[in-house]
Amino acid sequence: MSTQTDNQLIFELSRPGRRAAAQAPRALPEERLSAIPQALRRKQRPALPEVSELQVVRHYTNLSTRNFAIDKQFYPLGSCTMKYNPRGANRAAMLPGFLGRHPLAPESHSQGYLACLFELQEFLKEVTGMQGVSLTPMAGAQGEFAGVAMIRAYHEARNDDARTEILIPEAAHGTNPATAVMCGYKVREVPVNKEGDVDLEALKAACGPQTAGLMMTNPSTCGVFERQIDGIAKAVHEAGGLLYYDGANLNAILGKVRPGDMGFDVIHMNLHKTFATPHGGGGPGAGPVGVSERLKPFLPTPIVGREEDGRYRWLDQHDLPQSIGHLSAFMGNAGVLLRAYFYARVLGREGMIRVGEYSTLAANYLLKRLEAIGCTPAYPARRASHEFILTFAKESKTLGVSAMDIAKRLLDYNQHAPTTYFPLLVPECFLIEPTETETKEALDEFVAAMESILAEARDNPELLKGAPYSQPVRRLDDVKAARELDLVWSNV
Amino acid sequence: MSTQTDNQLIFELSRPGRRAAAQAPRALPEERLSAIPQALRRKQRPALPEVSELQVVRHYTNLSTRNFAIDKQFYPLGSCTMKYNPRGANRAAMLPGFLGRHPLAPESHSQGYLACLFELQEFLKEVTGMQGVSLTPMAGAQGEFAGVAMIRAYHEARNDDARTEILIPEAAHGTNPATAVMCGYKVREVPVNKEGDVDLEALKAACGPQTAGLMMTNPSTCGVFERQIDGIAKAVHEAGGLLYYDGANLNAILGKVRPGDMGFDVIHMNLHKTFATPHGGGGPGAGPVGVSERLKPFLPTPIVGREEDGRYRWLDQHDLPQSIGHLSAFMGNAGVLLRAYFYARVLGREGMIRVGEYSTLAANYLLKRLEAIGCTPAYPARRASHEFILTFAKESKTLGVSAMDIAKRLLDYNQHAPTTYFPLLVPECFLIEPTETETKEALDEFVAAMESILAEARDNPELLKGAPYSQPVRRLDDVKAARELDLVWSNV
Amino acid sequence: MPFIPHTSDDVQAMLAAIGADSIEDLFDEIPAHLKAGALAGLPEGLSEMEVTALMAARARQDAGALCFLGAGAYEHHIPAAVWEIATRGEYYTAYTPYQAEASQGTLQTIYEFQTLMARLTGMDASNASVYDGASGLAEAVLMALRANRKSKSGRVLMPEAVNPRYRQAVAAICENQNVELVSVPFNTAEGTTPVAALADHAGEDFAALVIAQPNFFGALEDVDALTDWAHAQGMLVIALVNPTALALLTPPGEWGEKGADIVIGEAQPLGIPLSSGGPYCGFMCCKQQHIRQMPGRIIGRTVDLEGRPGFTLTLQAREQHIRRSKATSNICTNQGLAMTAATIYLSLLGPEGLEAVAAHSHANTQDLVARLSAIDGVSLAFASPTFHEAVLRLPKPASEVLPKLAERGIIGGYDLGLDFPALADCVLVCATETRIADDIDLYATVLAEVLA
Amino acid sequence: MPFIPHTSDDVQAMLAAIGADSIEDLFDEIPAHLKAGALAGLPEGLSEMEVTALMAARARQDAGALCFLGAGAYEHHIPAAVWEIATRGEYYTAYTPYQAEASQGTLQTIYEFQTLMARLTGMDASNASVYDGASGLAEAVLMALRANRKSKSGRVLMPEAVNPRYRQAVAAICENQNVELVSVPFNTAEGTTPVAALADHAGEDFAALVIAQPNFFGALEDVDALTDWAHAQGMLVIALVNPTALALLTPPGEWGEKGADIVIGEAQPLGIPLSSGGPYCGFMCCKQQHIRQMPGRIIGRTVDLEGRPGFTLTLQAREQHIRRSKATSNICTNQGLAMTAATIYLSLLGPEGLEAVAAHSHANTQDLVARLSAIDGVSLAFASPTFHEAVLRLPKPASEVLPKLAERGIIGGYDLGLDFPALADCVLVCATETRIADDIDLYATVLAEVLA
Ligand SMILES: Cc1ncc(COP(=O)(O)O)c(C=O)c1O
Ligand SMILES: Cc1ncc(COP(=O)(O)O)c(C=O)c1O
Repeated sequence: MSTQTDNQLIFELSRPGRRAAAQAPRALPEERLSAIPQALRRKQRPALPEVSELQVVRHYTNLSTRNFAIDKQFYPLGSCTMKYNPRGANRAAMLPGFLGRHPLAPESHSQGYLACLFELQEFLKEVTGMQGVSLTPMAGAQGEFAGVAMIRAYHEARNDDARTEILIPEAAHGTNPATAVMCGYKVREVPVNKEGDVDLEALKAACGPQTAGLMMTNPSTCGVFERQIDGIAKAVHEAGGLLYYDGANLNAILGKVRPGDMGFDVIHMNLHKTFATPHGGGGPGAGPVGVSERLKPFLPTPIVGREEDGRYRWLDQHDLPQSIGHLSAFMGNAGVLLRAYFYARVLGREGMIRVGEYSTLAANYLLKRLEAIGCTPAYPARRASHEFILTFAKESKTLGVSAMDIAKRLLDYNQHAPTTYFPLLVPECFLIEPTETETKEALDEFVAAMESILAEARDNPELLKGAPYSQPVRRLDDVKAARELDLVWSNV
Repeated sequence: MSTQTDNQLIFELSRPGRRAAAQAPRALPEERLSAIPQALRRKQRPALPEVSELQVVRHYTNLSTRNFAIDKQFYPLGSCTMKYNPRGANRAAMLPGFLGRHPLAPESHSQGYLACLFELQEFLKEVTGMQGVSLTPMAGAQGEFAGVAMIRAYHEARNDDARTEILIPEAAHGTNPATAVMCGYKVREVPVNKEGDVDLEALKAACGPQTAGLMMTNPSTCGVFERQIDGIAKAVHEAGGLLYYDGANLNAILGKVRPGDMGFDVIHMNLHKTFATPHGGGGPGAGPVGVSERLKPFLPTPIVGREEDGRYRWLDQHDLPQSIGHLSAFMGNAGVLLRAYFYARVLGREGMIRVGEYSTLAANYLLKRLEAIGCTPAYPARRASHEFILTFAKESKTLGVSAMDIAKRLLDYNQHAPTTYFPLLVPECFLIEPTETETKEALDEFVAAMESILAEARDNPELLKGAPYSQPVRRLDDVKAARELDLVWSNV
Repeated sequence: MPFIPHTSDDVQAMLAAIGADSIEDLFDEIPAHLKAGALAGLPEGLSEMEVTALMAARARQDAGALCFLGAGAYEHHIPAAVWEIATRGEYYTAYTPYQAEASQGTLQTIYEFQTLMARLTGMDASNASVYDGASGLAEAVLMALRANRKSKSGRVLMPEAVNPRYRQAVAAICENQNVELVSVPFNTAEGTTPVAALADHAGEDFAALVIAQPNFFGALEDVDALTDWAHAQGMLVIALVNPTALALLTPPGEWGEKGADIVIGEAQPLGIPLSSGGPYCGFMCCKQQHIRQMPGRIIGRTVDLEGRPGFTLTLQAREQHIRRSKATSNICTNQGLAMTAATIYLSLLGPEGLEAVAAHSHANTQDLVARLSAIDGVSLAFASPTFHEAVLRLPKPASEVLPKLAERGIIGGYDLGLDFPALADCVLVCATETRIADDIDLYATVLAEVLA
Repeated sequence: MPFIPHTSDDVQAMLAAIGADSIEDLFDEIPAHLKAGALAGLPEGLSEMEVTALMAARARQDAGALCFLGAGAYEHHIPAAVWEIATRGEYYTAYTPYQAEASQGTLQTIYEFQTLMARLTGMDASNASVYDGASGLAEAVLMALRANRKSKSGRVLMPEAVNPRYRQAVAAICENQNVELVSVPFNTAEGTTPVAALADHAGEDFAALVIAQPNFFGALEDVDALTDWAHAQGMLVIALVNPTALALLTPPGEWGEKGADIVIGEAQPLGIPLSSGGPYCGFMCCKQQHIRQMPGRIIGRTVDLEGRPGFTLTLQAREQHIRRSKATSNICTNQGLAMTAATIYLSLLGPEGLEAVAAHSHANTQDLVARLSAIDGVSLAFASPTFHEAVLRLPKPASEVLPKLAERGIIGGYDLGLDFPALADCVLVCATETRIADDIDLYATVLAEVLA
């Protein structure tokens, strides 16, 4: 009944000669372009849409409403820390003085911005227990890259060049092995035991002169705290390797345990998780790296330094000749860093500690409530960290209902689905992370939805397989998407 | 299936002790309040909601989605000019320098703002053909008030105090008679003929020494241009009355005919219609008044004047001792005026003329298309202005389907309903105003929806009576709302 | 053609459907001699970029001063969420909610606003906003005249300690209906309106007494005594209040024995920017028995065909679009978006937060007064307790001092000489929670220099 | 507790459900000696008001200069609608669209972005963004190494006229995989990379040649000749382009006989603010045959259970979350919101609008160069045609001149001596459509004074 335009593409709205005229500068006489050789000129205008301003506003406003978002729904995606993104951070980062600053503006015209960044560096050192921080990586994965590249640079600087392997627990996030390979390493997976801890004996066996380092997160992606962290650190360090901390799960321990104190040599943080900057439907993020003393010379540039007289300046290759270098054209996702700075200032010391506490409280509460209605925890003997894993292996076997079916059905209850099928080692799993910013009522509603869905799964499993029913589209055909690639619109 | 929270009231989300803590200043020790006598202190805190920041953001974000809006739908409300509200105007009016300016800031700190207002005054004079403008009225109705108060002040200044009546065509908007009464006048209605023109003979008969003035709009709320405007003006003026122009329909004639040239003595403009400022779900608007030479001394204050040296200053009671005075605490809806200024500057001379042209084109096109699918125009022999009237008297009689039923059913087609049952003199009517900013495709979609609904009306009239079906609520019980008043929430 | 989507093909097709040769033909019913010329007085159109640059330069011109003005408009912190949500297209570009089913967002928001204002003021009902506090006071006066059936005089008692700009607006709006506003002087030592000042009028016929709390001088009136006196005289009480102050002060619904009858105020302090004076948002509340005399839009909760709760315009028989010349007011468009902002603001602040804002504003003003009156020749003009404004007497006319402060980037307050010749050496100053200690220090330093 | 909603009742109820006595108990699996201390190095928390005031003061500190810097980041007019829509909660606070049915808004937006970029570049396919242009060039180099199956050398030809910051990032990212970047000098008279400069490498094994259009000096390369040469040598062509320039210049898909193979660029000029360097948005396009070597997210159009069209992540077997160590890249989070902004921007500008922006930028730069090189001792350094940047030779080292301009509020350009010792007296200047005649006049006046 709703009209055709609903999900038309912007290209379908186009009509030759239509324009959003207020946005276009006046056309110039062709002779003002005479300096550009005709041979280099485009023959035909690109087929961008020709639409009015109202059409654009209406199209993208309506499109946006076809999204779930933290601002609208509970969004308990495990490992993603979908907490409230303060609107105040957005306003502060969008101040004209910040938005208009050219990245290469002279330091004389950058002291305000540099002051924020310098302080953010200091705050991150303090909460992680590391000795140096560079804010430049543009997402978690680039932070990982920077971290592993520093490990490599460290070994190379010591001419310790037999180290060709990075150890990674099998539960790790996909970016970990992908990063190791991008840094020229081979990946060796380390098994995880039934309780979600690393198999320490296997790890010890894997360590050796070929070991460049170990990448892990703690609490791990199993949603539990790795209790043998001391033993792990010892094993790796004794083999001459370094310890990398994937900070995606930092939210769980913020203010409670510091990676630096656990023996990690290098860490990246996902500010778009722990520091509440928005995900924007896929990005941008920011993945600052922190390092122990011995890795400081290798930090990626630029970094903000403070002079004796209190003035701030960029530290670059001149100051850090051993740096792994520049990872972007300028210095990373400044606007994200400013949002994180805002958040850090509002939280302050006490607030940071509360993040770890209340995110852990919420996860353990939700776990217990879900267990009580019949869900199966993957690690029933363990405390949850800020997230936890359920497995629907039983439901899958007995009812033919998969974790994906349950996930899709949750959308009909106006609940975003948790992360599904990750980590890979737990079959038919949900990784659930409620965060500290959701009310108890929101958690209870999720439990109620799950309870209702489990009943549906018993009474009418077909219902779940057809889900969702309430969204703009029913379940999508991923196989067709990959087989019959349709990646750009063609009018024909 | 969707969760309970969907339309809970903000009060229902409240829990004792919950806070959006980042928004509250630190609590002060009670002694800092000791200067306030205890007897004047509130005994109990007001029962405002106690909710978290995320809850507020989520609640009002979700609530907002339960609205139709120009940014999402075609919204052809007659007499309301629901055209595109440029986003650039919002950004310009929200510039920190404008937002932060105190209304009583000294002129030395107000030259930027005053320059915009002065120019807006000049622009409005030019497009209306009037000799003086005051921007201060805060909506159309307050502009009407100012206009009629000036008429009164004019007669009083001439000691012409037998004039006790305002003439108003029966098709007029409700604010016209209400305003006349607020200004201490009696209202005398003037009939409108079958072609939508004022009954000139009746008007002449009604004119006399008791006539203070006539309020009308042209094109009228019948959606047609009043062809006898010269005769009307002559009749009223000869009786010693003044002519008031309700500028709600200015969009139709912008750049084509000027009220000043038609003989009007005073006019208000709805900037929230003709000048594209947003309606905000009911306001704010701005209703500047323009006057002919003889009413200039009576304009409401303040007005912006320009000194010889180019500096701007406020003109107030000192400068205009005969002014009808101040209509608000400061000078009206500044932020709306700045948006209108933005719009006027973007449009410029040519753009203003195009508004009248293309809004008229759209209305006449839509009228013809609707006529072709079987709709009944109220004034089939007439050109449409920027709007036109359909009557469903026939459908009502033969099918038992009312204009309201059709209106509600349109919502299911994702089309906002036109204005219904106004003007009162046309039975079962729609007043339809498409505006110049909607595409031909949007108009065609509306026609398609109407065609489909007319078919439904014939085949299944009950369907229409139950409409809408696609909205957050079905049709609401207005009678119960008025009988069992529930105007504020009580938790008990 | 900015904002107009029609291509020349569209225009041809549309004209063909109409059966017209040109757009000009569509204006053929207009007498030729009335056609407008070229609008030569208007400039050429500009692009969004050009107009934005022009307006940005002008906005910058006016920015940057440190402001201690209140006098009816107050700079409070506005949470970023307020306007980021209020300017969502769904709120920003919707019309008045005439089609209730397609406007539940706006309607529920208004219902929540009505509830918030009723709770803050201690009254039974609220409308959906009037234009601003000043014009709203005029509406309140007219409402009182309708509601007080016993009074025939058309007279209302209006203390001089009520904001003079409000008094002017009330006069401009009400005098057309022959309403008489009778002044009540203030006590020049206290800056308040004691019951004694009303004694002369005992036994006379007035429809209502206006009580401002705090009054224009920031001073706190003895509202209980004033209310009881008015009620004893058969007058209604119109309370004019600052909504922030209500977090600390007795709500009008609890004034005296029976409480105020009508409450009016300016919601600007609740999340609405100074913005040169508007759009602001008048709020208006009343006792249940007067609800049918209330002007403006009112939203009611009802049910739909399936019995689900929903919201709709109600009591429309008071409004101009139904009752025309018999309406309670001509108001149609109101201040919807500003009302939305106030609703979000109050939800974010909550009872404790609003109290903290009020307390900081009070305390900062106390500090400001202490710092400034420590300067030679500067003193507090009135003895009464105040909320977040106060009157300081200077050793020179305010009209000499304030421009010198302005030159040095400080907007030092309101020159009371503009309205009260006897107070020509007085300024009304204000410090909300946004004027922190450093700001106050700076003002004190500069004022001392300017007066030296 | 900012952002945490739990009341003490909530906490008690939650602990009871868990069966724990205190929140601290929940951390009982953590070895005691690892517990953190008080975080003494962090400041106390502040309110939104306080942090906003602090950051606003800092932002003001950096504002106000007139900037003629380009060098990879360009100030264009950004229509207000772009960010008012992009920051709607639905776009701003959604995650990566892993649940396709609940993310059609983001997914369709990406599909439209992919189409826009493919059309602008003349290529077959696009991804959903990479971090920025520089890191994206590194990804393009790695992609070319995978895609060019015939080449075994791990070597890529990298002209010196490519933005030195891009070259640095490519080196930092690629050298871990032993990629060798072989420099190609530029012609010092022309500021371009002629085919002649490549002649030495004819017959050698390179996986790809990078061609920047315009190059870092703003100069226009002979892209057809370069492309054909590279293809003749069995190399792939990586085009590094400015998206605004593509409104005027031959799209990479049409370079030479066969067109470029991979296109990379920085989408920042398309509606993304300067914002100190980020978030920006790398865009990446390729020919159909290389699509499976593309890094990053890609959206495909498909159908749902009922046959309705819809959008979903596709070709995920290239990505880390599926393929882990065998993925084409480790990229996960990308620049989604900036991509959304670019999509809205291109829709608003349309083909004519983007062309006009490009034309004005070119023309203003021409004017700027003419005005500045009329000053004694100032001259154009290179003879080649340029797009919207150009190199001026000064009579003094740029490192002396630029700070003096900055003192007078003009950020005069990029000091090429930082990267090219031979160009220490050269500045790279830029004027987009936002630098109007008055701005250019002011620069010329001030530069003349500074050099006098
Ligand atoms: C455990 C873990 N590591 C690393 C990453 C990668 O971070 P990003 O997506 O910011 O590149 C993620 C994000 O999903 C993650 O969950
Ligand atoms: C014809 C006419 N006159 C007057 C008005 C009143 O304008 P406002 O709502 O701005 O007070 C309107 C608005 O609906 C109208 O349509």
